Amino acid sequence: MTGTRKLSVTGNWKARTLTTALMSFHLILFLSFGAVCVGGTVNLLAQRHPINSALSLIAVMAALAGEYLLLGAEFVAAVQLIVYAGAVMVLFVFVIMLLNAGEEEETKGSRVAILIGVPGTLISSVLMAWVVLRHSGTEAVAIGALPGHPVDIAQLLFHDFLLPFEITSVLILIAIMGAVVLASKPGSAAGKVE
Amino acid sequence: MNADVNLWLIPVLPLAGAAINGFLGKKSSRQAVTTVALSFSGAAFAMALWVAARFSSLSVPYQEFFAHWIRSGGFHADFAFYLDPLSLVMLLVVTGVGFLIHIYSVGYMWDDPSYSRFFAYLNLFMFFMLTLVLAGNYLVMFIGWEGVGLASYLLIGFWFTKDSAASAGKKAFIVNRVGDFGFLIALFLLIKHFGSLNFEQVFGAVTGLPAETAGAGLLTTIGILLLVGACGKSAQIPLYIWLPDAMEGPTPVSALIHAATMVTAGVYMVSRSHVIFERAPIALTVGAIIGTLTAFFAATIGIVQTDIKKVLAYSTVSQLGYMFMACGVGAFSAGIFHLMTHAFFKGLLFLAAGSVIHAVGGEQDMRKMGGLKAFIPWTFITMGIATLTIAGIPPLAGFWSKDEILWKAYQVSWVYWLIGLITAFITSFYMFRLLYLTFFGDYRGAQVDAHGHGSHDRDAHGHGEPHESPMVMLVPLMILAALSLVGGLVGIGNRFEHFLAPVFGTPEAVEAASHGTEMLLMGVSVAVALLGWWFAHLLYCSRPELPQKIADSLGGFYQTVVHKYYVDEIYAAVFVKPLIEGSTRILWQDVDRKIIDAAVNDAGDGARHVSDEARHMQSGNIRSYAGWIAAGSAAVIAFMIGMWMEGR
Amino acid sequence: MVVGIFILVSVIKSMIVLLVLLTAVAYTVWLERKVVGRMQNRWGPTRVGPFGLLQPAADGLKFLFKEDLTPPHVYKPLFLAAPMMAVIFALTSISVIPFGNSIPMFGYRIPLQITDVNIGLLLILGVTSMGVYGVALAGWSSNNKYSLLGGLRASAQMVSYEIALGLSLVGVLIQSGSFSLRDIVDAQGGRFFYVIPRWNIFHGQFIGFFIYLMAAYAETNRIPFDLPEAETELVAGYHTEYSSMKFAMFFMAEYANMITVACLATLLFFGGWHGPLAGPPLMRALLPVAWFAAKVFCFLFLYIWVRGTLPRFRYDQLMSFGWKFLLPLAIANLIATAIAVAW
Amino acid sequence: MVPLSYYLLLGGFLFACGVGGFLIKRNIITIFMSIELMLNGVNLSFVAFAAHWHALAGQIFVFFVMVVAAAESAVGLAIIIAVYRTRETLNVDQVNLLKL
Repeated sequence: MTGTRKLSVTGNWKARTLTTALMSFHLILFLSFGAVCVGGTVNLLAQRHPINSALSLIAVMAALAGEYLLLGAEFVAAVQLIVYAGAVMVLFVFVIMLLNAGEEEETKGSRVAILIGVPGTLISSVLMAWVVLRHSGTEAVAIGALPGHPVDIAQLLFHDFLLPFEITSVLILIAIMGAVVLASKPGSAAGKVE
Repeated sequence: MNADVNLWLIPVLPLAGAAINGFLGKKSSRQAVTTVALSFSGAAFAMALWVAARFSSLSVPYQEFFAHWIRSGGFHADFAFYLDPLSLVMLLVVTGVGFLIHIYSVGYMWDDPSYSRFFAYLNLFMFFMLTLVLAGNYLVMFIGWEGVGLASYLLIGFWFTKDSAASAGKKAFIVNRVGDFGFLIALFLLIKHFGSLNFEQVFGAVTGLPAETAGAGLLTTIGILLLVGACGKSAQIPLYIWLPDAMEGPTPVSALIHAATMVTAGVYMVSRSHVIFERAPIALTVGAIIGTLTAFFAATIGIVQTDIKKVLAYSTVSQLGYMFMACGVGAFSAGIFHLMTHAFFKGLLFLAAGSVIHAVGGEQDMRKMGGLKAFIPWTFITMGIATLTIAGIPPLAGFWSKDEILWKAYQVSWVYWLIGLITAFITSFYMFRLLYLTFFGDYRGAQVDAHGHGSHDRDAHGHGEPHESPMVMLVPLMILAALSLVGGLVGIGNRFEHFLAPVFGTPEAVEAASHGTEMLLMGVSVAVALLGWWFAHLLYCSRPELPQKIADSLGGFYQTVVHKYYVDEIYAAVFVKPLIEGSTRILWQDVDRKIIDAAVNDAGDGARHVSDEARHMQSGNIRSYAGWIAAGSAAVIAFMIGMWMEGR
Repeated sequence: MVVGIFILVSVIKSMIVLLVLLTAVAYTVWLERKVVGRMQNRWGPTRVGPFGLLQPAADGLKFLFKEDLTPPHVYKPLFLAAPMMAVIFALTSISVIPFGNSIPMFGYRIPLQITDVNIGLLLILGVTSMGVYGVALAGWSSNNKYSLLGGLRASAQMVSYEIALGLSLVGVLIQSGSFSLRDIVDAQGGRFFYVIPRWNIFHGQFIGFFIYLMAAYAETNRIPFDLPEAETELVAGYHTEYSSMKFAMFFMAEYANMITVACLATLLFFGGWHGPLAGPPLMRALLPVAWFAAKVFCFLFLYIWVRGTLPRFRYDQLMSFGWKFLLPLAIANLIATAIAVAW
Repeated sequence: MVPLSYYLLLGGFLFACGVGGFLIKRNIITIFMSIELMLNGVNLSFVAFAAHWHALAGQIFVFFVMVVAAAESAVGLAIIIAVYRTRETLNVDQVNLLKL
């Protein structure tokens, strides 16, 4: 996933001569990452053991990081890897390991979910896909169309969106404390944060 | 405009005192409570004196903006204060008399367990009264207006464990509501038609109205509604009934609130609105008639009362009637003059009465008094001065102010004058009757001991004889007596009127021809007063058996008067009972129970039945919820796409 | 066909780097055995080749030819995948590490780096953070209590220290204003007072370096933070059930990670390839690579030295050291740097 | 050149599969992962739109989504642990009462 960035960064190569070749190259990369995404997603649903689902999700996320790179969002790609794949999913795997979650049981707890929810989901998906395909046109997204340079992102994040940013930091703090309190055994010393 | 006067401090000082005593007083010593109460009210008085001293250097009217309050569209009302000669007079009366009564209360209330509460209320009253007096617009005035009502309610019901006191407080409050209703509607009309409640703007707008339309409809309506408000507060017919009952409160309260200051708020308000009234002659006439009738009517009731405070209460109503009469005939400055002198002598009368009650251990019935002048000489002297004053014996204060009113009334119509004169005679009579019954003759009361009046037993010291009050009570009496003696002198040569001229306009030059008439009328009224004195002397001093005979001979009429013309009973039958019956039978049992309650119950039952069916959707299974959400979002998306397609 | 040339060059560079890296891994193992041996007053490997220099090859052959045991009751797919993941992520991160300036060749300037990404540092962080999966899944899929404990410890430890690691780097990032490793190294050229090199460690980042070093040791599961494989408690931790080439993969991954971390330390705090230059142009072109290698060697030696010297932490000490000491210190360092830069 | 609609379709697919996973999976952890999948689908659309409109703010939204997702997963997994501790099951079909 790192090889593609080389082209837009290295000054030695005359980008002008590359464009046509890049078109197909770009599409190929998109399709391969997309294939990983789709495959991972389907596997997530198909697998009955949560650890397999978790690994599929990690694959999806890594592939999505590749898609972000294609879209020129390098920083988002890196954060996707670090935060999602590297931290959030580790947490999932950790919990699966901790609780020693076994295979899923095939209980029939909800007819509504199958009889109403699944058709509803299908209907809305088809509708949305139809709208996207039919009406949103096929404007191309060029490679490196958006220089998602960390400096620009920092400017937005720490200047224009400073207040939301600070609020999310408070949110994170609250979430940490909530997690500590919730996960601690009732009455144990960990409940009262040492 | 001198911004350094800091007018706002005058009301706020007593408020601070009230807050301190109200919140901390319970745990403080009496000395501390006394210090706080006296220092804050004294500071307000000192400040008022200081303002008065600087008054000539101020540009009048002096206005002080304090803070924005309501700003809604074009309408705005601010916390603003307003000082002109009228409010200055009121300011001095309220703070001065108020301060004296504070001092007096220290002695009178010393043994009461709720000492700090009393002073908290008293200071609170001062705050609201000063707000009322200094208000720069009708809305701030209304705060004070309602606030003094509240303070009055709290203080009438001060001994709230006593049933009669509690219900007297409620009565005062409720009757006042009727008047406040009129006042409020008048304010709404002012807002609607003049877009403001600021005195200056309203009066400017009223003055600007063309003369021919001015008197018509609107101003008359506003004037009469304002009068209704004033009648409630100042105890005029038909809303006077609360004042005699208000005597259930401690005597200093009766002196301060129900004689000297609060009840005169109506007069003050009418005088303040004189611009409106001067252009609403019908309203003025109504005011004059009400005042005259009240003066006469209350005086007649006063004759037969045996409770010393009740006599004074009816006397107050009667005197307030005089003031209304003055306003009604357009003699606002005479009304205010009488207001001021009345504050002195009626405050003195009540305080002296309090001293008497104190002396005889809580007894208020005059038939059980008598011969007290030997026991309590200072009280007797001061009360005697007050009686002479109210009776209108020259050169005491009451003479000047009452005569002024009668003279002005005569200029408008001799009817007012005549009734006023008769009232003056009755006043003189019942006041001297009070004096004779209380201080002359033999002591008819039981030995003063612990069998005092119910909750008044704080006065019962278990000693043998009536005794003079402590100095802390006597000094205010003496000061007020001095003021009653000389207070009228400010009115000589129309000085008072000239002082108020910036407010009410320059008095017309008295025609030389009528000067003789004035002197004649003066003589007549003095003669009438002396006649009343003589009559009282005859009945209650020389030949004490006569009153009973007269009463017997009058029979039914006497009974009617003793029962205050059955006004309370009539009101009960005409207003109160239908109200209670209607509320109980129709509103409660029919409307509330059968319609409102039933609707609520049916709604609840319906909701429960529907929920009973619908709760099956709430299976507790997350996936089912998700299924519903998915189906719902599908519907929403389909709908939105449909709308979007239609819009294309 | 520029794309072709580009791909060709990339492939060649990747192969060279991979070769060098694996060799380095092998000889780091040799070095460790040698040095630790000397520290413990013994010889270390001496029999295979001169100074035992062929020992790594012998080890490799041994791993290859050993029987590949797969115990029953393991979760097979992950049991197989875990060592691969470990080694893949360990090797991937080397791809953005620059070893020196670009050198002219065939009319092009070839940068001595597989690829220069302007978020290179973040990418390394991302990839190393993925590395935890190999260890964690190996521990879980082995279906063995020692392995599971090792895996749990590893994941908790690596996730915890990653925060301190990332924060310790932010100071450097603030000073150089770029995520690109090449830019960061370029910013360290020059000297203070003609004597002291303008490396970040001499440029106010000493505390940052200290935090980085601690966190890096924990990230690579090296002594004194080698709790996931603590022999005395957990047999061999997460790779208890592994043998033969699968075990070798974990071994390679660990040493490859060590090298990556050492490279990163060199680049971020010790001026990368900067050093005194002299001699003909070719030498001037290659000398920086030598400087870089020398610095990396120092770090690797430090690793081994520490291993020979320090005892192991207890697990709760490890956690409280990370969360209660390193993390606050890293934040303080970050704030101080930010204030200094802003001022 | 890849058309915008491809990215949107991919994002939509991820989202729909997330919803589907929520509906058909019984394991509470897997359901939770489905939520993350949905968020990822949305993130992809954000980035694609950001690239399409040349507005970097789209990427900022992705950061906020990630922050919220991280906070959510921390709390959510803590809740899962607490639930497992009291119910000793991870099957949502058996966790349908508020009281034990």
